[in-house]
Amino acid sequence: MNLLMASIAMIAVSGLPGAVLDKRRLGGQFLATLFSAAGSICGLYAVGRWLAAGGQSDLRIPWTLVPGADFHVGLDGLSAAFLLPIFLISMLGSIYGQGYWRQSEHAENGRKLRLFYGLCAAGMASLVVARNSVVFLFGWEVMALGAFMLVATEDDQPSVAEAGWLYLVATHAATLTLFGLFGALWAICGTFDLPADGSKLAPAAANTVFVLALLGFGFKAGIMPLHVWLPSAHANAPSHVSALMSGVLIKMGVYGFLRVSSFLPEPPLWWGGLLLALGVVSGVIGLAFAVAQQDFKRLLAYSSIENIGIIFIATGLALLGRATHRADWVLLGMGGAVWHVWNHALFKALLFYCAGSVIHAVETREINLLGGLGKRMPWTAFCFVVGATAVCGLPPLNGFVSEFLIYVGLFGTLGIPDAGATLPAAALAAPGLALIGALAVACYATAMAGIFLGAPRSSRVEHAHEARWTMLAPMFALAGGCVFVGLAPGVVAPAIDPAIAAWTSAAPGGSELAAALIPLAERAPLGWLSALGLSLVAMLALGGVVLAARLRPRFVSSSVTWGCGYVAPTARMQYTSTSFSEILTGLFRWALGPRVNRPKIDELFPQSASFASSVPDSVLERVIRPGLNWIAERILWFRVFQQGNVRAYLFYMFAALVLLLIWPH
Amino acid sequence: MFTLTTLLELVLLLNFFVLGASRLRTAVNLVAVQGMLLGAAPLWLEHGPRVVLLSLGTMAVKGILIPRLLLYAMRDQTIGPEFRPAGGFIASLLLGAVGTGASLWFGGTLPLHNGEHSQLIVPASLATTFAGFVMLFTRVKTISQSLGYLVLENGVFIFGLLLIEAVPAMVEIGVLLDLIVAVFVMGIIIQHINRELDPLEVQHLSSLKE
Amino acid sequence: METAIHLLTVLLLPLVLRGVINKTKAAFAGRVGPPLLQPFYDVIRLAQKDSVISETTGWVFRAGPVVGLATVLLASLLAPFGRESAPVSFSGDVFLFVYLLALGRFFMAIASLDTGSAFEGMGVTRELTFSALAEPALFFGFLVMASLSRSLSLSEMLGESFGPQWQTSSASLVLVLVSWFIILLAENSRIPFDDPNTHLELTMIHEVIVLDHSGPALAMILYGASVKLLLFCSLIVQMLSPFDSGYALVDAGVFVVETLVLAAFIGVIESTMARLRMPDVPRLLVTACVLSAFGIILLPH
Amino acid sequence: MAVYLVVLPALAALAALLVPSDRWRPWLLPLGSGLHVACLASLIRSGETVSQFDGWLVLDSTAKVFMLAIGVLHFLCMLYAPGYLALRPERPNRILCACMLASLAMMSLVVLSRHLGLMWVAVEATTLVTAPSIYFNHNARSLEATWKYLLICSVGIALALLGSFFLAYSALYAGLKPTLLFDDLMAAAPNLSRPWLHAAFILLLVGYGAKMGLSPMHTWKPDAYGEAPGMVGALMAGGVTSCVFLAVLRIYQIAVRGGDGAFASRTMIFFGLLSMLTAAVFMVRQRDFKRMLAYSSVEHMGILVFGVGLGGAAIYGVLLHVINNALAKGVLFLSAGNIHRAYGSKLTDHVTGAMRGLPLSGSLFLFGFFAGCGSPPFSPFVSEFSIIAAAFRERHFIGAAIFLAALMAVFLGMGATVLGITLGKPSRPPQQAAFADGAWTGAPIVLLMSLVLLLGLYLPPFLSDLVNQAAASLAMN
Repeated sequence: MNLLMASIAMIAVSGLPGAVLDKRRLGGQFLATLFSAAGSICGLYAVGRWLAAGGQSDLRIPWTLVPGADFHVGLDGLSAAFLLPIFLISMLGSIYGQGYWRQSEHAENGRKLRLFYGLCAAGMASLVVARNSVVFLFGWEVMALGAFMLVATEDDQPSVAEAGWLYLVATHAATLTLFGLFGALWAICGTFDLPADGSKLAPAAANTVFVLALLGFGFKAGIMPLHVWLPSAHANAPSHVSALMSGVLIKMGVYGFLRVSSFLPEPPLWWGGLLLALGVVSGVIGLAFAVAQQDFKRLLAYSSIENIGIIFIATGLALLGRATHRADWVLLGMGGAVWHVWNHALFKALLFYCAGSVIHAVETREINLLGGLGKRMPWTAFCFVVGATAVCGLPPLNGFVSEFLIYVGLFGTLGIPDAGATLPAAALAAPGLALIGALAVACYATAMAGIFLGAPRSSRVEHAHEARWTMLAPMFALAGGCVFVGLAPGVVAPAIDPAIAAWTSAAPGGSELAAALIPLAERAPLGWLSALGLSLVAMLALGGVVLAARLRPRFVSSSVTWGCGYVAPTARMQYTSTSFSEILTGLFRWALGPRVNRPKIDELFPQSASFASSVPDSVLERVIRPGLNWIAERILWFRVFQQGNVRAYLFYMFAALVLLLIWPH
Repeated sequence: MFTLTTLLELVLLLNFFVLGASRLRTAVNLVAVQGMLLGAAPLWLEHGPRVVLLSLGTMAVKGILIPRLLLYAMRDQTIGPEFRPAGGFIASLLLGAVGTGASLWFGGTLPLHNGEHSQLIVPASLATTFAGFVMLFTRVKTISQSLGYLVLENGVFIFGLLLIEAVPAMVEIGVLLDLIVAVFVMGIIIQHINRELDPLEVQHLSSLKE
Repeated sequence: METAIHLLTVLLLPLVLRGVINKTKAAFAGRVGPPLLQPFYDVIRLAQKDSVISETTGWVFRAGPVVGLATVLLASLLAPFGRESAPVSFSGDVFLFVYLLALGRFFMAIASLDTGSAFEGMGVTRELTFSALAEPALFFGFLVMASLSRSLSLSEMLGESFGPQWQTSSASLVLVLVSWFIILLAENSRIPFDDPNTHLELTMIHEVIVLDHSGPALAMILYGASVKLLLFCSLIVQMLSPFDSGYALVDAGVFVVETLVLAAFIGVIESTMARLRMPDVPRLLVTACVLSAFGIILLPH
Repeated sequence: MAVYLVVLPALAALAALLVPSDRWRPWLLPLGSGLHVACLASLIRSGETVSQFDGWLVLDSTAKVFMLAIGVLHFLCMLYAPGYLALRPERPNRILCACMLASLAMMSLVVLSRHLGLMWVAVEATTLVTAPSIYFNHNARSLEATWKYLLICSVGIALALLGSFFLAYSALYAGLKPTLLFDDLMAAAPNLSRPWLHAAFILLLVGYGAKMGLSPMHTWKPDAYGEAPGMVGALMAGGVTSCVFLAVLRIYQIAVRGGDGAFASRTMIFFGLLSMLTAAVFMVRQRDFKRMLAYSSVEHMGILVFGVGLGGAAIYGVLLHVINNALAKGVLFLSAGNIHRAYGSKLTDHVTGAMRGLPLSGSLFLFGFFAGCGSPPFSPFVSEFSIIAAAFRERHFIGAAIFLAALMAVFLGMGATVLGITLGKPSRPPQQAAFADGAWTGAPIVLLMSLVLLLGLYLPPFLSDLVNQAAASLAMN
């Protein structure tokens, strides 16, 4: 446990040496990565040793700050499960930052970025091991402020400053909700301990705590109605920061929700149902938005919302399992949720790194200006294909494994393996998940094509070059991780069982449910999955060899693409991201509300015209921004009370005095 | 014959005169007279060298020093001699009357010690305080507002009479000292206002607003 | 022995099915039509030809057909033919089956987009959107099948004869059957959704995806598409056949005959209907979803 | 011994008046303030309660907490003063220096005095002493601000005097010897006459509330803090308002002991929430960042009064918040002063990109804003969180909900202005190189900010014992 805290401290300090050194030389940059990598490796070793051998998992230091709350950190299954992605992604991100955000190219904000990168990662790690709400809030806010400074790195561009402000408002709303949540918990349970004693919570109090937790942590996780800050923050942040935020930071919202929901007693059915509904809505609508985006980092951000939706579906299933005392559902639900957290951390970080190397090459995020990058950046294209296949949950890779568990769990609600209590309504989430999977295929196929395949749509692509090795190394590591988890799920499963056990046993009376939990590897046929995955890879290799033999230069003649005989195809004739998404945007018009400004041609010989269409975030642009402006307009009326007239000011005092005097006490 | 009650009645009367005064200079003099009267009031309540000294001091300050200060501050002012309250005379007078009535009623509700002092002290102090407030609400110019503050201060002083023997001298002096310095600073500021700001703006002094 | 029959069926039956469909359509049109084994000759001819590859394409274009074929073959190992269980069956293989087809579709899509022509873009957008609407219907059907058979393995789900189920929950089975038949027509680009042998780019969905492939790659695609057709037909045939003779060879023969009858029925449908307008296709697919969704509600508890 | 706390600064003020040269006089400020803090430190280390002039001046644990907050803030502001005044050679600073030190003396007197009359005199003196320092800029706007500050506060304090007399009379009426000594009043409280005590509490609350800047008597604050130099604003927002809050706290103690606790706590909670909501309302689209800081001060006074109204566990949070608020306001006002001088304007549409134009002051302003909004690593979080937790414990759920909603609304209003100023490209390079971040104008703010961060992470034992003792002594209901 002490090694873990030392590693967290090392990560926190990783940015400091750089901040001191001269901003021209690269010394600071290497030191920062060195510290961050060393801290992460120690952290990973400590968590690995704890998972394997158990050992001291509690550290309590007297702390006089808030009476009744001392510095109490601990390690249990749930914390360990969430620590692994934090350490892994922050280390890889720091290495990626070497090449992507070189100090010489970004002199004025490079040091600031590394300083807050270390602090943000350390904040996440400390909030995951926190065992009382004060330490949790410390970690939470250090992470939130650190992430804000990271998002606002290039704040000289107005869109970045706007994104930073939007993020800050959302995160502070989450923090204040958590103030209310932990204040209420302290008032009811009497102590600040985080896995609080749930037995003291009456059903009404448990419901309020659940709603507060869902709101507070939902803001950070980015579940659908509370997701407004996520797309602009991820799009405008530097890519390795977006990877850290999308891969791990929004998972802190999931961790917080899991931690609080673990000790709530007797969860009623509607909790699970609400989560399932929110998950499906976030998934489907999130992807509908993703398909319609023209900025590929916003596309990846909306896809993160979709994956958070999947995680909430799994959590909802687990909560239903606890409500009906079905250990099987809890096992599959929580197993699917934690596993998908890991998988999403792996492939989403990989996709954001690919996006980063593309931006590094062409300095734009517009898909409609790219195309044909596959030939100039072959390795990035390969990694993007691996990432895209994984994120859609397609078989040989890791995305499929966690969605497989969630499917088996959802079908289980029909009483498939054993005829216990059945909840057919919950099973309806399975087709929702299928729709999410298929939409993901549509979204990522068009994104992949728009960026890497076909002919270059603009001159930006000409001077594109492959990314530096410091950027490619983390990408290959993550791609390898996706393939390994996909092909050998049996190896990974044992690391998740302690998380499930920790989540179930924290509830009052949850221990007998926890006893009924069987290891994940026995419940799900992971052996078969790896066998079939390997055979698929073998068949692909065989087919590839056969086709390669038949495609040797002797048998191949190259020509222009066969556009049904059209001899002079130009790159502009290719489908752009808007045209790819035209049918789907039409189907989801009610949710997306696309804005299309078609040229109005009214004279006989029309002059030059232009067509532009965009899909702004409907919750933000149609509900929140106009709502807040409306309120602000009303509030401005109150300024009439401060118009500079001293006599009026004195009258307010007199009125207050008289009112108080005649107030019937 | 000339008991404390009649003195307080005189003070109440003066309140109305000050509210109704149309010329600034008369208003200042009236307040000076009121100050003199109040300065003398303690003599009725208690005897002894301390009290005499105290009342002489009060009369000197309230009756002479402060009015001189205000008149000095006013001397090169360009504002016209006549000064109309914002709501017009009748309105401020009516307000004054209503205020006196209300304070009489409110004074009644507060249980009075069956003291030997006149029953009129509490209502008189509340009425004068209220009159001070009315002047502060209705008058526009800085000089008249400081006058309003003075009348308010007199109201508080009247109530102080009840506690002549309770409140030690040192605090009494402190109160007087603060009053002097307050008016002194107000006078300086009024002079600066007249010098710095043009007359029009002086009327409203409302450039600082949201 | 059963696996041998199974592999043999997967090797030969698909192209025969395609021949039967073309033969039926020709018969309806009063033509003699191409010989029954024409698809075999096409595949063999294409396998020997040289290929013409556009220079705008990369390795993705070449990998597309391979992935397409490999995934479909692997999926065929999971689907039960006749009364025997499939060579590979474990609890939950139904999800692997569906997602393998999705993997194939994904790679075929990005392969065709690699050519960078507007026609492929048109085809891919339609293909991916419509299959996205088809997947939920498939899953609603599987929900019904799973709750009836109390298992998540395709073999147990569709393996036993459906005699008793038809008595107890015939309503939901009929609904699932109809919705799966619509999905079959959509996924394999049969007439109401897409005309397999049209050459007017504006109307094509599946055909335009394979527009730029040639030579052995095209052969792989053709054979892969036929196996996919067989898989979907087997889903429906397994539900319909109440007959269980107990002998492997006899059951396999019955299965082959039933599939050919279904192929003929598809040919009939294609001859009697015209292609739907493009906006109507999503509506039909959504009705398929609703049909199979009602299948669940009518399930006897 | 305790009286030195008052005498030392007063002497320094006189000395400041006598020193002729404008260049050397500012150095008297840190000297005087330093002596004051040194004397305070020795008093705190000695530990026990110091009482002089037979109970009129008492330095108990509560007084030590308030003295600590005011003393530290004043010393660091005075460290800032020479650097600032050096940049303003065109303004004679004789009156300003004298007023600064005199205000420290008067504030100490308010904190020490146990006699409500003496306390009243001291509070009136602080008003009169700070008025000229607001007028330091000598332009029309600061003149108007000073006039309004003086008028409203004087009227308020006159009401407070009437309230004190009511309190004394309530003792007289109850047959006791009329007294204004706090300890005697506390002893006699249960049998003071109820109506007089009730009226006295209201008058004193409205009177001192005006001086403290509670809504609706807060109207002078935006004008005064908006026009005063940053240093003066910091002293008023952190020092003067805190010591007047101690006066309100004393009166609240008497009212609760006197049996009027229910009404008193409900009024305090009402005034607290009203102030926070007023601050939130007036911060929406505020174009002047100094006026915005004034409304932030109104909000934090609301938090203090809300906490006192709750009582119980909230008292610990309130006492800690006095210190945290003083430090946080110091950071905000001083860095705002730097930005205002560098950009030559207070309006958000002229000032952008302060973090790039003025790296030190800009980032300190931004992190001061985070601290002010109660973000954890900084000290105001600790006090605000204990107040919220206490609100839940005292079952004031609606109050807690309004509290959180007001905090969010304030964050929205204030954040838009602060981020508008700090982020983005610098709108105009700082006027002269001289006004860029200097050592003397930067170091005090960095010290203040590090204190805010330190107290947010770790409370030194002596301070936590002090606050706990004070909370125990104040614990009423």
